Amino acid sequence: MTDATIVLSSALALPGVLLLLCLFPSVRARMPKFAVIAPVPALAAAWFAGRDPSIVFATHFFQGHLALDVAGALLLAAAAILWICAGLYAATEMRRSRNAGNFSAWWLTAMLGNFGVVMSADIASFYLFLAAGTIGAYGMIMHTMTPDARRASVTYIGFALAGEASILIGLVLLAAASPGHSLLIRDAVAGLSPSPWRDLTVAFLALGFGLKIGLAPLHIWMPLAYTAAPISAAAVLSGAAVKAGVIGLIRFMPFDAGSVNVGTGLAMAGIVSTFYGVAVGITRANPKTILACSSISQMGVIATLIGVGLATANAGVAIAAAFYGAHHVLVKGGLFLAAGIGVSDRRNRWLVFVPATVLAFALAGLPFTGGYLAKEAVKPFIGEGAFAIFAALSAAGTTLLMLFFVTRLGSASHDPRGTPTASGLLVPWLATAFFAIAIPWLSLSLTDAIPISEVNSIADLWSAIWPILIGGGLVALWLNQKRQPREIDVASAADIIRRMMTICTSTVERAEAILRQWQAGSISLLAVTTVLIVIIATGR
Amino acid sequence: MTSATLFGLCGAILIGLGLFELITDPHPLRKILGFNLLGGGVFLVLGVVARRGAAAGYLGDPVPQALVITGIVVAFSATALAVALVVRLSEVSGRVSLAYASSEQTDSDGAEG
Amino acid sequence: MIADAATSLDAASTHGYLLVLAIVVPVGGVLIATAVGGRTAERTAFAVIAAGLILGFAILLDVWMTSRPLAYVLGNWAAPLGITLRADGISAVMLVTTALIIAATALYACADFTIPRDGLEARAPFVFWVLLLAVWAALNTVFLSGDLFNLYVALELLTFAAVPLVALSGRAEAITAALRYLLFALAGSIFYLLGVALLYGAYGTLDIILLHQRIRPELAVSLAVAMMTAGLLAKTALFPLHFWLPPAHAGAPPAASAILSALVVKGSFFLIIRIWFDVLPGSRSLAAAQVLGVMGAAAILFGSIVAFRQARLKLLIAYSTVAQIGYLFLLFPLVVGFEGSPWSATAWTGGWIQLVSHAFAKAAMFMAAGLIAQALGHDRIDDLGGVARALPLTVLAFAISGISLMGVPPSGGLIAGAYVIRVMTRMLGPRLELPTLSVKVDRWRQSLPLSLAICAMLLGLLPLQSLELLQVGLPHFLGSAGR
Amino acid sequence: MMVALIVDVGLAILILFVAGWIVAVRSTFAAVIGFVVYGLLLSLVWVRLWAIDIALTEAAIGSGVTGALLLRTLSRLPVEHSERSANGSFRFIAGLFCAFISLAIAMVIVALPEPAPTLAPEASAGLPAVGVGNPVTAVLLSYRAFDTFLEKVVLVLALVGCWSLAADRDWGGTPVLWRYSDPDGVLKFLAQTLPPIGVLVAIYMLWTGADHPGGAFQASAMLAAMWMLTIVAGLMRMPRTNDDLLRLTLVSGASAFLLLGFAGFGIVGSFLAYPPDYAKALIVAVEIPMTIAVAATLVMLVAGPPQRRDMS
Repeated sequence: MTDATIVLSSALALPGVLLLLCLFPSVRARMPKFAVIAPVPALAAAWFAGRDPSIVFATHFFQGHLALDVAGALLLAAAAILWICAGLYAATEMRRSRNAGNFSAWWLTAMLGNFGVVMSADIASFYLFLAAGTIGAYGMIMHTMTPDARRASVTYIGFALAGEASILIGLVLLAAASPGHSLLIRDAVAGLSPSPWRDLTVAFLALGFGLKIGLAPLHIWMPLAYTAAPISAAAVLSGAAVKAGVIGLIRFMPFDAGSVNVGTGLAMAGIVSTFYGVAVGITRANPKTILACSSISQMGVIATLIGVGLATANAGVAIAAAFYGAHHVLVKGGLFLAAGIGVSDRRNRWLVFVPATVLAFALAGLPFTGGYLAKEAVKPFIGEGAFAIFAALSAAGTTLLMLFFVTRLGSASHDPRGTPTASGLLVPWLATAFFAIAIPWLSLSLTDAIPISEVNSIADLWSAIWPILIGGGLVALWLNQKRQPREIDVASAADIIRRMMTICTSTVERAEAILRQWQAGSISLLAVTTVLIVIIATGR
Repeated sequence: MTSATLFGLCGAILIGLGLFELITDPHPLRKILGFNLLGGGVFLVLGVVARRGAAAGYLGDPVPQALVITGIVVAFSATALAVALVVRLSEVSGRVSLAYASSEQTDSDGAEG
Repeated sequence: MIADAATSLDAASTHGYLLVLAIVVPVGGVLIATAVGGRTAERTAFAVIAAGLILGFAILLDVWMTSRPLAYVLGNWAAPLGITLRADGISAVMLVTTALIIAATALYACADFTIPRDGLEARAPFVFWVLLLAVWAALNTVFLSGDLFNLYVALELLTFAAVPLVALSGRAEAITAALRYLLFALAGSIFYLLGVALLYGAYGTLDIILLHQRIRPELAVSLAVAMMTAGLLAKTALFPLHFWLPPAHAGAPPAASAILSALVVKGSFFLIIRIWFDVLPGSRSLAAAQVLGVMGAAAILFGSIVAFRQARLKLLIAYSTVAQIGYLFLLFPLVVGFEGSPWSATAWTGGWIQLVSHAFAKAAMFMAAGLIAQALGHDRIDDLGGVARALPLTVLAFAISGISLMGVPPSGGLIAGAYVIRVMTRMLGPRLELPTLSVKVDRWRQSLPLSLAICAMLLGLLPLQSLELLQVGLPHFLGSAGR
Repeated sequence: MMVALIVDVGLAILILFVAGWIVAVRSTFAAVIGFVVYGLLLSLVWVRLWAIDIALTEAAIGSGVTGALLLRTLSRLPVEHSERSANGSFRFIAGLFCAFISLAIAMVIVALPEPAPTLAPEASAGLPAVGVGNPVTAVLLSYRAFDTFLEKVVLVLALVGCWSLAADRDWGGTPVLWRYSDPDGVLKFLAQTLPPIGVLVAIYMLWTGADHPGGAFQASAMLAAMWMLTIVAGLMRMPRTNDDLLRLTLVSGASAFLLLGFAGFGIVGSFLAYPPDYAKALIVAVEIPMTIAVAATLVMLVAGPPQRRDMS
């Protein structure tokens, strides 16, 4: 087991050590380059764990337990590749940034949190890494310090706090019900069934994780954050970091026992998000915002999948969700990079345009792309019966949205001089695009733990293709409308919520101003005394 | 009703009065007086406990009596320290008030003055 | 366990004298420092600190090794007539925590409170060194005394030691803060004394273990416990009784703030724990525990939000103390609510680790803030840019203690961390030119908050289940895992 | 019996009236005077509760020295500007809460158990070992000597805290007790004649306190009063606060306790234990420095922080 210890802990240790090195200003300045190699041990860990799932990859130090199963390995591998590619991209992107070192510190924090969440096997370290990931994301979103970025980061942290609070309550309830003191996630979730608060616990957790993956109507932060963040940050956030919520759902939902109420609720929210994302996305102008809306939609699919699994007590959805998620990691990350490069450089135009279109179709499930496999993986759960319609419609919607994205890609970069795109940007993008197509096939050939029936029949292919055709048709119709997409991507609800937050904090401040006075403080003493007297005297 | 209980009730009312003065009067010196009233009431309650514990030929339980004596000295020390603070405050700021004078807190505490 | 403790009332433990020394040595230091004054005050303090550290660890070791509380009967007068000193697991842990933090603070304070070489005594150093020892003596008494009235005297000792520290700077705001603190704390202790009087009136003893055996659920007990709890809450500054704390802790010199925030509020908190879990018999009021929990939760939310909005670093840290005190009170509903189940023991242990970790972290934060304020000449959060380059170790200390404040599972969380993040963003933030440092700060001085912060974080990594030390000498309420 | 109860009812009503007056009266000066009266009435109550020791302490310290302190303070504060008092609804709510708390306490007092638990038999049984006749003295100096020891430290700390409020440049200076022009020399006459008597009374109180009501605190208050008298009359100078002898005197009470405690360690094997044969002698031996120390502390506390400018 020492191998596992070394591999798993080094996956966290390298980002951690690099993060510590950020304390030295001279090293920090060069950190964007070093940060590229940080995910390599994690990739190795995923490779080892994924190759032979029979070996239990688990280790622990202090009270933290790390473990990696196939689902985790899938997500970890995809995330690690994205972090590497996006890291390369960031190294170029940040070349002219004044405080690139700080960006790297946040980058590494988010990475540490991302990997840690996937590998955590106990409640405490899971929460710790979840928090680290949120902090890192906050820093990256804020990086440019423009008013938009500040607004987005505040909105993000506000939602994240609410989500973490909900998760925290769920975790505490979970730990309380855990038999024999075990803080291991597996034991705690397994021991949940006799708990009288089972549904409550699961609901809190689902709510919190749902917020993390941007389910409607808790999605408001997502377009703001991804639009405001630097490209590389948006890529890893939308691709890798958001999967913290997915892995949370996979790890913490009691699939064996099931929970009809929460499962149904989650599935409903998922379905709404799937179509809401598309509907909003096609009214936006900024390609980054469109991609963010697509994320809402895709996470909706995953939530639907998990909700169905939870409602029907089918544990098989876990691996399917991980597989679907892993594909989304690379596709969405890659598309963000594409959005960043844009197509202004005429010479390399096709190097952006063609792969982006392929990826767009892949997301919709075009046969022979990785996306097709992903759709196949979820098909046994949400591809049959009434859900077949949902699957088809979602694929059509995805096609519509993604093709719309490709058409908007041209307008993304308004560089009048048409400066040549640096190869430091192009190479990572092409690599990501390649892996996005290849990794699902690769993983399928490496392990047989992913239950996908062999892909052959023409009917199967056709069932994948016709929604795409419909989507294509729709996009043609939509573009003919000549409607002006909204240039200002203001999520008005976000403003309302932000204003509400401001009102809340200023109310608290005003309350504090009152409580700071002797009178209010001392009358509180009397009130507390009275309450305690009454309660203790009546409660005995 | 025995006189012990009577003085006990008296102590209970003194506690209420002292507390009221401590809390409502804005003048710090009056608050200190309130604290002493309050202390007197509590000591009286202890004294009543002592009186009720008369036994073994004593007219009161000596343990709570000793506690009251210690308590009186402690209360005096507290009064001396509080009074010194009030005097110093008036020397430094020219005011005798618990409200903050500094600009950032004037708004919130002005109402108290 | 209770029977054990009761027999130990009569038979003092072999090493019981350590308990007397733990109180008497700092008191002796106070007396010598007051009598001789001058440079002796500082020297006495360090001599006492050396002795006190040894005593603290000796007591901890004894309790740990024997898994039995230490006891000492003063003057051979056993309870109920006399006073017994006792050290159970939590006392021992608090003794060591206090000794360590006092030692670090003293080292830190050397630079601020040196007595001039000409031998002429100066006000601030004299007062600081005397009161540092006095705070220590009072805290040790609070942790060790087994007698409710003796605890009252100890509480007052603590207040009288803490209040002048608040006013040490001599500025009008500091004096106002000290006066408010004193008056409110006095109200609190007199409430406590009233409770003591009622308990004596009902049961004729002040000894904690004897009371535990005699106490019954009746009106006198309800009132006494309510009054004592409320009074102590006022001294602990639990929301909404916290109004005196932020200006008091923010207005004191950094070394004093560290002591006040890290240790002094813990003294009265410790006493609430004593009353709730040692004095009261099995059936504690769950409803009342929940009220405490709700107040704690409100303190967390409220304190964190207000901390987030502060413009000054020291005030921010002071409000973070308000929030952190809230965390401590979550222990009540958890331990009482899960009474008898193993989770109760976990909550208990977690609560204490949180308390100790917060003590270290908060001391580190105030020290770090002190160094920053000294170096920059101000502590405006918005102007902290670039300080990370000027004082890397200090900022690291601040960051680590911030992380340990928000990261101690399972109680931490981002809610507490938002304000830490805000400060860190500022400190790490860009700045065109380096801030001009008005004072150069020694590296060794910067290492003090850093080492405290590291202690705080390491505590967060302790396994929750394996600390039976914290349960030594407690009545049975923690469920099966509690021994 | 009935007559006694009527007297008690009258006393209780009177004391409540005075307390109410202290709360209600507008002038702070009047309230302070009222407080002195309140202290004296409280002493009477203590007499009625057969707690003579407390009555003496209350009269001496609770009323006498505290009154002196408060009056001294009033003379140092600026002329009272009428502060706007708290608004009516706030006072009403506070009043309701206070009334509730009073009521709760009253209910408990009425319901205190019968027969009352007491430690009087134990205290009585322990007296031979302590060698004193006054059980209160036995409690203070033997059974619960640790309380008394800590309380001495409290006094020292209060004084350090009080001194800490001096201005930096005044540190080590001399506190100013009172300035009183004495054209007739009456005060001087009193200051010359009273102290010898006062000191004798104090010594008597101290000695008799071992077996009868009275004791160290009362003696301290008497000594303190005499010392203040001579200082105010200009017969003695106030000592400087960095005076070595003064400092030693101030800590001598607590230090004596500490030494006694360690002596108990060495001789009897327990901290603060007395060897049975010398118990009374040791108690008196401790009480002497304690009395002097407390007297000095009381005077210094009334005098306040050191000053340099007003040396005259």
